[in-house]
Amino acid sequence: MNQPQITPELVASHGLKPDEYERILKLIGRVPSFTELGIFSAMWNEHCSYKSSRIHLRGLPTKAPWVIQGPGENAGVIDIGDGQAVVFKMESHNHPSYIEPYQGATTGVGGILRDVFTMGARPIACLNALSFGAPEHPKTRHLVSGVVAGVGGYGNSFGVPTVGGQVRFHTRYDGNILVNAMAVGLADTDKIFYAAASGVNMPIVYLGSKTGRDGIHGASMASAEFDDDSAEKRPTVQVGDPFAEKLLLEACLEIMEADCVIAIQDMGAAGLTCSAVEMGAKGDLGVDLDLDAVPTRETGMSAYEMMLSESQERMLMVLKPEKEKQAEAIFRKWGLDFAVVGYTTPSKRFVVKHGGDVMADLPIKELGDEAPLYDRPHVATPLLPVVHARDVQPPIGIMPALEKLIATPELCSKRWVWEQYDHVILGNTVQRPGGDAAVVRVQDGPKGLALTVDVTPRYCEADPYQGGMQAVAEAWRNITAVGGRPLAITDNLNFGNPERPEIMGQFVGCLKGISEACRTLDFPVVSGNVSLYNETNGRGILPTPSIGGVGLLDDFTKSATLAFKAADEAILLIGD
Amino acid sequence: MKSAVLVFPGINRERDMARALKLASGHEAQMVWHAETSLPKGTDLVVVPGGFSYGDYLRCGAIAARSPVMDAVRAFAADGGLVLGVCNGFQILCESGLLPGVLMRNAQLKFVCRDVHLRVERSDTPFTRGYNAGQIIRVPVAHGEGNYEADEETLKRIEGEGRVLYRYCSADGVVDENSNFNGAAQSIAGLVNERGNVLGMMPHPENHVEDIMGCTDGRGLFAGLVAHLERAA
Amino acid sequence: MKARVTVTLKTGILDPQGKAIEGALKSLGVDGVASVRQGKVFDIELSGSDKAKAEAALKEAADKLLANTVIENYRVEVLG
Amino acid sequence: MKARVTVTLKTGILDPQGKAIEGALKSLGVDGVASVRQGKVFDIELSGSDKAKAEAALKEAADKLLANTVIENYRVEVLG
Ligand SMILES: Nc1ncnc2c1ncn2[C@@H]1O[C@H](COP(=O)(O)OP(=O)(O)O)[C@@H](O)[C@H]1O
Repeated sequence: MNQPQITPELVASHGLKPDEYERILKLIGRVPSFTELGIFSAMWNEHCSYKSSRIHLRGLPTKAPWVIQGPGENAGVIDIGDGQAVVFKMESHNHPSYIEPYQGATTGVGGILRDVFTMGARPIACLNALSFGAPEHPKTRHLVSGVVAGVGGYGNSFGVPTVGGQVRFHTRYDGNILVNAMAVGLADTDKIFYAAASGVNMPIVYLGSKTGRDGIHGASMASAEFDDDSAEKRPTVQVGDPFAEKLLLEACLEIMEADCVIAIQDMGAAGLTCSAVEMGAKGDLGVDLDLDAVPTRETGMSAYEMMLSESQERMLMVLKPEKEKQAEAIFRKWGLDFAVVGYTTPSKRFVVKHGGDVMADLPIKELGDEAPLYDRPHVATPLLPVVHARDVQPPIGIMPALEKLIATPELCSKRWVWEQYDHVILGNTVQRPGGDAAVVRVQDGPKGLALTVDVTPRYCEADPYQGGMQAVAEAWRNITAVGGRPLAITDNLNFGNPERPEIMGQFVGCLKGISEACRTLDFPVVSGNVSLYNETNGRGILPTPSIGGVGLLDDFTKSATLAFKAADEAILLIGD
Repeated sequence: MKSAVLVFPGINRERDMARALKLASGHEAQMVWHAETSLPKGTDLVVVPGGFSYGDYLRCGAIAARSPVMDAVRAFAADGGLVLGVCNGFQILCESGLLPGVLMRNAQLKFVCRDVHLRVERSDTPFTRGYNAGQIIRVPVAHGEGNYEADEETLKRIEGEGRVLYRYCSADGVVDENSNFNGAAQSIAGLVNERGNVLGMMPHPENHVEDIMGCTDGRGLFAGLVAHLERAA
Repeated sequence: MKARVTVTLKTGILDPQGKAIEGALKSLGVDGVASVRQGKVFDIELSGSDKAKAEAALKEAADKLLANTVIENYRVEVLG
Repeated sequence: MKARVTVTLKTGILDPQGKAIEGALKSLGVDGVASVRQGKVFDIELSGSDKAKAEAALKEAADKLLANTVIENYRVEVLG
């Protein structure tokens, strides 16, 4: 096999900085192979390693008596009583959606649904938070129709109701739209599945669709800024297949029910690499992969390509050896690929073989643990002078102002969006989109879940700390307003280039505000996602930390709606 | 009422349907996998539920219509057995030749999920006896391809034989362009075969059977089927 | 062997998608478009090398599945 | 003038539709089908009689609307 020479240019094209490459040399004591370089680039990019954000995320409160699993797994898990757990997470698919809005959005929804059902939960609802450029920007219309159709196209076909979200327009998103998708699932507390492998010599199984050359470099793309010619560097676009995912869901839940699974991990960004390393490292085990066994869609795929492919609708699983036949039969019944692609080992090394050659042999724990960690310089956002209402002259009367406001794309009805989403499927949608929070019945009741996504980026830009707090508080209020008891949140932190101190300052400020609000309200963060480098030609997006909140209603029939119920009733204003 | 709910890969409203059938009849519906070659003994009603069988790739319902179980359904229908197809189920019944015509993309080319009103055209059929003729009911739709089309001659026959059971209308029963949200020929939302024992419809009565959804207008369809089968028994 | 099956709507059958595309092209200012009808193509790889056999198999495929012959016509080309 | 624009997926791009159809043809017992990829055709009627102009208009139409050039290729044929 002809492998490219490792040159500084090649290293740079993998998004690795010279000092990061030095770190690799020191860690393995030799020049990495091409495949190894690819593996490092996948593990150490912003998207997988959280190298710019990790130290700040540590400040978030993540614990409460009802939290079963906080951040660090595929999704967060909270206890809602009666042996039931809610599994949820939000994730961004911003850059891919800008390049190909329909497919970018579908694969975003697909990815977050997989995160939830990998943990043993059946998805019961989806939400989405979308930020687009100014309505009059020439690309906006195309992006909006593609993204909305994509979010709907995937969820509708997969069969989960999309019950809420946000849509906003602002010129600062002209070159960087945001597509944040949240999925919520229901599981039994004693049947939650995790990523950590256990036991030596256990079969590692590949499940789902075949591997193609999709999205190679996708994970690195998610961590790079755009410039004017990024449209030219078109990566191989990932295409979503909700039909395959629906089969994967049913097959996964069936093998979990049959008690075949030791550990399971979704193949998300940088698919096989991240999933295999994570399963081994979390279980304190090594992993031997034999790529000859990986089902591929195209011929002649190299080890490098297989390790970095982002083909969708795939999973990696460690199986109870005695259950292999049974698990395989279940997967065949659903028409999905199933292949033993490796084994766990005691060596704590990540070994990848292809065509009889060892293409990579790396220390598995260090791949994750030794990833660079940055405390990037940050400056606090200068606060604006306080403006008092009495100092402002109203430019127009109250009625014209109101009319103008409700006609804005930002505040007008979002019916045109959510009518493209099946929000009634499963027959549990007690409160449909249009209210403060959606309410979804839990199985046959009487419990219900209140679900919402909130953030006001203008506030976050004016005062990151207050803006972060406000986003959490709004999620809390929306849940409370429908009668729910707020339990926990997932966050999706969308910001510009963290290498700029002002942007890093926004990030740090918002996180402080979020932490403070969560701590005060006893509203912990159980999962989340960070999306940085949302910037084009040096102009960043508005700081947009989307907050997805989940609350519980003991009796869904007691949920409150916002419509006035009768004439002549008193209207109360509470709060200050 | 013993009902069999067909499950094709990609079908996703089978649970909603099973719940509605259980509520109406008190009996659990039997789920029947697409690869089966026969229906459970004593089946009174076959339901082809909604979803995206085979991803709705190629044409909606096309691949499912050619599944082994559909031969059994054809034989069941030929014997006079009751068959109900909803949404994707309607599409599958058309593709399998059990119903005439085809469901094309919605006129606005978008997936639409909202409550719509239907006018029940007659009440003397197993599928409508739970309603009064002319009654207006509210049920949700959720589809991208529900625009019913057939050639002139077929449409004339369907109308002449009174085979349209449900038509899109406004809240006060007006059937016109405005209430025909997906562009269907003659505002057809649901129709039966010549013999009257196979119904296909796009809207989802199974999602309006419980108070929690804010409306229970879908119940009549299921209650009518139960009543019909009880009387026949 | 490579082959292509082209499926088109029969005349007289309403084509909402084609009509919408027609409208969109007009509003994009593309000149001279009088009408648009949308169809499908299937590019099929076949094993074997018997052209006549391949054609028969494709006809079968089109009749059984690829086309809904109530509303669609099809054409089979074996490209060799 | 009549013209046809054929839009096909670029190689390497996943084609879920083709995959499902392939599976269905196999289970229907159609012999020898190794792979299927699905594409679209647009049959377009054009006013005017200038072939070169028509071709240019169709290219524009394909770029702007008929094809998603991020993942699809297209071919324009003016049939006269
Ligand atoms: N992308 C979306 N998907 C689904 N529902 C949405 C979306 N955007 C907005 N909605 C719904 O529309 C309603 C109004 O949204 P929004 O204007 O953001 O409300 P608010 O500011 O009161 O939270 C909410 O119920 C919300 O869930």
